[in-house]
Amino acid sequence: MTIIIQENVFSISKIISELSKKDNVGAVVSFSGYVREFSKEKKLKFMEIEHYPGMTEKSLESIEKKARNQWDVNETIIVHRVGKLLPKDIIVGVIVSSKHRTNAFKACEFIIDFLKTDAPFWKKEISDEDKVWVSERQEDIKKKTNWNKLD
Amino acid sequence: MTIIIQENVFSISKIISELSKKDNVGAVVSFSGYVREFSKEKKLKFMEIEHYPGMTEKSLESIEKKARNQWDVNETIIVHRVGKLLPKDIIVGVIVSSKHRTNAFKACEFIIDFLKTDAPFWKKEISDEDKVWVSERQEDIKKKTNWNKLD
Amino acid sequence: MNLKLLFFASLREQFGFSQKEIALSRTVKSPEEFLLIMSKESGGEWINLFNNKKLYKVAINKDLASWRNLIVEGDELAIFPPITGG
Amino acid sequence: MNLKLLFFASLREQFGFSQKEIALSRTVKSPEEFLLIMSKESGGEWINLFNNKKLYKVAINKDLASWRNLIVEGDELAIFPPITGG
Repeated sequence: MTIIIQENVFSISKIISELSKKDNVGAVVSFSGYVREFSKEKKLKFMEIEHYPGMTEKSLESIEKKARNQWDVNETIIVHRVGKLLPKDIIVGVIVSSKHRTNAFKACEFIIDFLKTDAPFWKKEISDEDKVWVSERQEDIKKKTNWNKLD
Repeated sequence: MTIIIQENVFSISKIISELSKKDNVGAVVSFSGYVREFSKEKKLKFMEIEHYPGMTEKSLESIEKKARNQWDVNETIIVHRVGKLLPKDIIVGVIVSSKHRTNAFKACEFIIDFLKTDAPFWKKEISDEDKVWVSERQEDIKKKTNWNKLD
Repeated sequence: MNLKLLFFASLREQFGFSQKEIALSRTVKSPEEFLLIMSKESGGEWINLFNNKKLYKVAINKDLASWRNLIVEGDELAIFPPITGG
Repeated sequence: MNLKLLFFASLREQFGFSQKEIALSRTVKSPEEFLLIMSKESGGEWINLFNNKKLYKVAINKDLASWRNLIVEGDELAIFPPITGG
């Protein structure tokens, strides 16, 4: 398990290629999230991401552990950026390697779904018109609830 | 939709980064499959992948269309290698971009699951002991059946 | 009773600080009771926050908690709007 | 009746060819009937294949099909073991 919170941009590619070179890897699944240029018809100038240092790492470690308890995975890497981000910038990467693909798919989707609701990050969107804190997506809460049903 | 069958190695990274730069992309999910060093306790020397030219493309196009009918995705890229591959080499990449992450996850997993059972590729594993054509995994058939139940 | 209080995102902006050591004149047993005391003693934004606490989340010592979870001397209390990372 | 026949993987190795134009002395209606005729006329490996056809897959004109699907003059018939790509 590797958890990285940083301001700088990072390369999903390098992570995938490093994971794939380790022993006994049959599958790597990666999720990467990007800043979209439009939010509710408003053209974004930039985004600011704030987090709660310490709790972020603690919550991501606990999410990772829950994933690992359910699916047989080799390695997991979670990288999340904070600070000022521009449209099309990468925000987050979740990369999971495993022997067989289904475990990597499930663990990767589980981690990003719980990151969305339980890891303390907050996004602020700055456009020409206004600056607004992003509000939670009902869809995200529903997805988390669906995983809990499977437990 | 892009479908590529080739002998040469390819870079998942480059594809992800290209997809992420297009408009309106919030999420990219990638699956990459690799040659494992061991198969049933035998150390692999190399693998040979054979395919049915023409049918491969036709079946992948049909799988991609089915995925697109079910989930709102932006772009899909499927790359599969044929010929001689060494342990740890990349075999296949499925990369899907979308506005929201769930669609990319579902479409990517659907495509690789159906590729495994419906796209005409065959693997032969060459070790010091023998040369054997890989036999189908019951797990793969089960996964395909599970998708069909959801239809 | 001493607590460390943290605000994030919109609450940080509203209250004008991100963290503060709080010395309460009495002991409180839960984040909810903490807000009640603060709204009685300091008023203003605190009354608002107490009344709208369902719109916010609370963490005790960096774990998500509920408004009625137990808090003790020295705890780190964080209050923030719903999480929107990823 | 003329058919284009393709074999892949283990079948290609067993039969020693990957594709062949086949001119049948009579018309067949399905891949199953094709195998039956071949096993009667050519014997050997064909008998084996006919008897074990449940272990193999068939495609007609590059679409997965069943052993009883209709085939017509000029069709491309491919026979192969289960797919193991990805």
